[in-house]
Amino acid sequence: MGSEMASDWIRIIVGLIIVLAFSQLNALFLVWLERKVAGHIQLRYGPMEVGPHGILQTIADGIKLVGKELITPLSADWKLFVIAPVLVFMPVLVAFLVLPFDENLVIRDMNLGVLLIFAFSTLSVLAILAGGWAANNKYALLGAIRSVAQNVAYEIPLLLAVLSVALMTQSLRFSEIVAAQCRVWFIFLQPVAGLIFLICATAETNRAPFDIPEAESELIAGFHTEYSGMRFGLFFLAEYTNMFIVSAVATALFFGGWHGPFGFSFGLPGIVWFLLKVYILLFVIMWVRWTFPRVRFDQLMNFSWKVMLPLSLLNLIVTAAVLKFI
Amino acid sequence: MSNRETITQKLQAMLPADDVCRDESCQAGVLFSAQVPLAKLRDAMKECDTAGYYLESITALDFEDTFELVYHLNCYEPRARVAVRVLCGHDQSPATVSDIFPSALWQEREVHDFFGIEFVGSPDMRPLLMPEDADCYPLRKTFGKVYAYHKRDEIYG
Amino acid sequence: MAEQFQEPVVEQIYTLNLGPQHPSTHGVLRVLLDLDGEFIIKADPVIGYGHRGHEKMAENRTYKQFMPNSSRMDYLSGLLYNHGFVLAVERFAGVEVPERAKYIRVICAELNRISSHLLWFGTYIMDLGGFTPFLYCFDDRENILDILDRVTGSRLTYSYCRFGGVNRDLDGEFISMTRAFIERLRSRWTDYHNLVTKNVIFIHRTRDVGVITPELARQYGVVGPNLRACGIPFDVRKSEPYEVYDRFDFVIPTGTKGDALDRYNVRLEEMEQSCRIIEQALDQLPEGPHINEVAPFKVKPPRGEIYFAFESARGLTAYYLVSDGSPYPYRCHIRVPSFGNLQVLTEVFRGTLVADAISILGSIDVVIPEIDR
Amino acid sequence: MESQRVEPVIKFALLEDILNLARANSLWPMTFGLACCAIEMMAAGASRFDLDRFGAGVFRPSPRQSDVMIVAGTISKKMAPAIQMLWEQMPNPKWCIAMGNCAISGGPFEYDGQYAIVPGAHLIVPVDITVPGCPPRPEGLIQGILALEDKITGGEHRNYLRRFRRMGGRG
Repeated sequence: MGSEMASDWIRIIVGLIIVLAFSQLNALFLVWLERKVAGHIQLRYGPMEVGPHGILQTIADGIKLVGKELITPLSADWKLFVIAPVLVFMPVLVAFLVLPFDENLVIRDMNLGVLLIFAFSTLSVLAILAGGWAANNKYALLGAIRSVAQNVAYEIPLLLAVLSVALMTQSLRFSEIVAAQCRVWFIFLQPVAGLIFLICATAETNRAPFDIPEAESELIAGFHTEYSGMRFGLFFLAEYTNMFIVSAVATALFFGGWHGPFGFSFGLPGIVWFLLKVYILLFVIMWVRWTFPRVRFDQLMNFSWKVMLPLSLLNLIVTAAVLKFI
Repeated sequence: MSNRETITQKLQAMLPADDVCRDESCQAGVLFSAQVPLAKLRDAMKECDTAGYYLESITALDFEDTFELVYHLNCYEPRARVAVRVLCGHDQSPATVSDIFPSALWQEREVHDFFGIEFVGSPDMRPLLMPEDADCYPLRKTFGKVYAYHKRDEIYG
Repeated sequence: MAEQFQEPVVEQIYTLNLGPQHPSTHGVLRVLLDLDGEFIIKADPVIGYGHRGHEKMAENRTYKQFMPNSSRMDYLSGLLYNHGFVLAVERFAGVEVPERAKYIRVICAELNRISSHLLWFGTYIMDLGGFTPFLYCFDDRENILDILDRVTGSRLTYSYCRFGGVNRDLDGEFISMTRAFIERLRSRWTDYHNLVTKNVIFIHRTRDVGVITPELARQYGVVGPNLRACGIPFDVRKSEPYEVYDRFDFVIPTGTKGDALDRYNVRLEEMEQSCRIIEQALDQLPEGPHINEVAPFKVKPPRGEIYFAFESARGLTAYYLVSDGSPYPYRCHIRVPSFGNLQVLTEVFRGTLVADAISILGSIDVVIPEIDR
Repeated sequence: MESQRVEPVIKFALLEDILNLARANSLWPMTFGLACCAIEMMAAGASRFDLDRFGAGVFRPSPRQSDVMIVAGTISKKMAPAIQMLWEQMPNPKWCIAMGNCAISGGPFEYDGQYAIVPGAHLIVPVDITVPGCPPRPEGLIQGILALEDKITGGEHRNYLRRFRRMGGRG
């Protein structure tokens, strides 16, 4: 029993180190990818000069941010102000613990894995509120208020959409949910839930067209207006890591995880399929961002409470009824 | 009857005949200009307001003997611009028209910025274009480098 | 949104200082907003951060020396201002202009109007949060700048017109480039409409937002596309035709409600009308000299005054010149369209949301250094 | 302002070099325009000129997150305190580019008896690079930014990361 505990801990610690390295590098890569995608959508190249096709650009950005002065405004609540960027990154790391990259490539396959991810990802809104409040800046405060309202509004349809999937598999364990999709992906069985999940996930990660908490043309930079240097960098990295996580969860829940389409793997290992699908989803999120204008705050709320919530409830009821009677 | 005819008649009824000069060809850009005494400024502007005109610009001219305020009004008809001109001595204060035309508020503030003319009854006379602590009236001919400072008759006489 | 707005309790108000450095105040506008939550109770624009003293400068230099200033007031439609100033002085001093020069001026001015509207289109969508159309518009705009660059030698602040003509004659290359550009711009409308005009989010952000009624427009002296969006077809090019505008066939686009969507549609349609004017002008372009060689080197208008109005990209603009017979203007006042267009916002902002305020401010299309002069 | 920079007692040469290399190649300008030049600054960031190629295309609206302030336009006396405040809000290390004649010396608006403008950004903030022109073309601004990069790394030959060579040839 004791040795099992120990091996478990070692597994978690090694996993965390790998996750730290992976999530950072991946976030840097995503920032670069975003700038390239944006560039090519916008009839230009994006970063070109630093490294081949600018691949070293975000590394230079990162080193620069580390070297910048960290400013704490005089009127800020400095304890909260300092801790908020750390707080926003922590739940992101925990979420990596249960992500099923491949059949056996998961750090800790818990039977409540899905719940764990959503429980922790909700924490990041606390960090945003803390940061926006502590900065003692009016734009930051407005951004924080918007962020909380938005997150609360979209959490509920998001969870309801996930619940319909959980109903179908009778499990909250990622490995079982993915295993159930070896023939048919759940996006085909649960298209409404899938769509709701994707929209809500975009809103949860504060991406355009739902990027009202940091709406550049309205609130300067929203909740991180007063943050400089690496503290800002942490918010930035957390945003991209969050994007990766929601895409990974969407892949696991709706797009068959490590399975190839309709059970054909074409000889590729599961992790390749998984990452491929995650990156396609990420690309779609970026594509949406660079295409649409931003919605207004009250329209966003109306959309959530008046459209998404009833729709997801209806979907849940129909799912339950179908499962019960068929 | 079109707005431009209405306003001509009204102003002609209000003022002596030679104070309203009409120019059908609009060579100087205005259909007619009315020389209004300072006391009758608000009456003339009220007539313009009821005739459907809008206030285009307020500006002042600095002459050696007097200021002259020029109000340009226009309506949405071809060649209908009216200039209402008011002579205002260097120590006189005209009445505000910002309650008749809301757009006059900023333009009066601008004139106040540049010439130091106080408008009596204006709700807001803070500096508009100049900094809050400005202490000069730059468009007066006594400020800075100027080429000429005339009496009014030397130009319009 | 206005019907949800209620008068708030005084203690709950807090003041937000928007600007002068803010991404969507288009330069250096500062607006003091009294907010109740996200609702705006009172807006107090503070201007003057770009005040450069153009009117005082005019009294210090000759008419010709003042010419470069004219295009630096409204730098987005610099050529139109330059054109207007030259026209005012020409009419004042009685300088003859050859026919060809008139057409050249109209072509270049309308090209400049399109470039100004294109930039507005891009920045407006950027204010609403869409970044990509902004770059598409800049790409199209670069083509206009290439064309104007060829004859004027400048990308932004043109001093192309001269008293009695224009600085350089057009060549065949210019004409073919212009025709090709119009062709290209028309093919781009589909892209813009698909990307922006038909976008549901865009329509929801603009419809019934920032309504200016005709009466409000009259009270505040709103002009230009903002006025035409209320349904009043008032355009100086039609009502007091200057240059050769009376020889062209074009319509004045109007809206019905006067909301942001109408203003958007009016400007888009205006670009199309400008294209039509350019095409007709190119067809009618007469041969002859491009400048009146016998125009006096030093312009000395007679004693008196002139008030010359013309249509810039933002609406009715006027130069008010008073001359004492010397080569130096006695007084030069510039009536700028954005002045009234911005002032009306104190009324329109009341009871809207912060996000709407940005949308309205963008749709009004103000250029701050033009207001500040 | 130059005199305020004190030489550090201990020099971490290599670390300092790496940091400078990163800083030079990731200059984030502030979204901040004053007049005509701001339009050319936008054009420099847009499709044809694309400042993002050099890593300088991330226009940050908040001064806390930007590295370089491009003073683009005429500085009026009313605006000068605001510019000073923005400069003080930016975290170190920071740089300033005076873009256009107005920001360099008052340009066409400086004359005997001018009452409204501050003739030159150097009177209120320390300027590193000046880009002349009225307004400068976007190419001019790009040249200015490249010159600033080379100033940070201590010469173009030391800017190992950037492949483009301002003085000609590719590295």
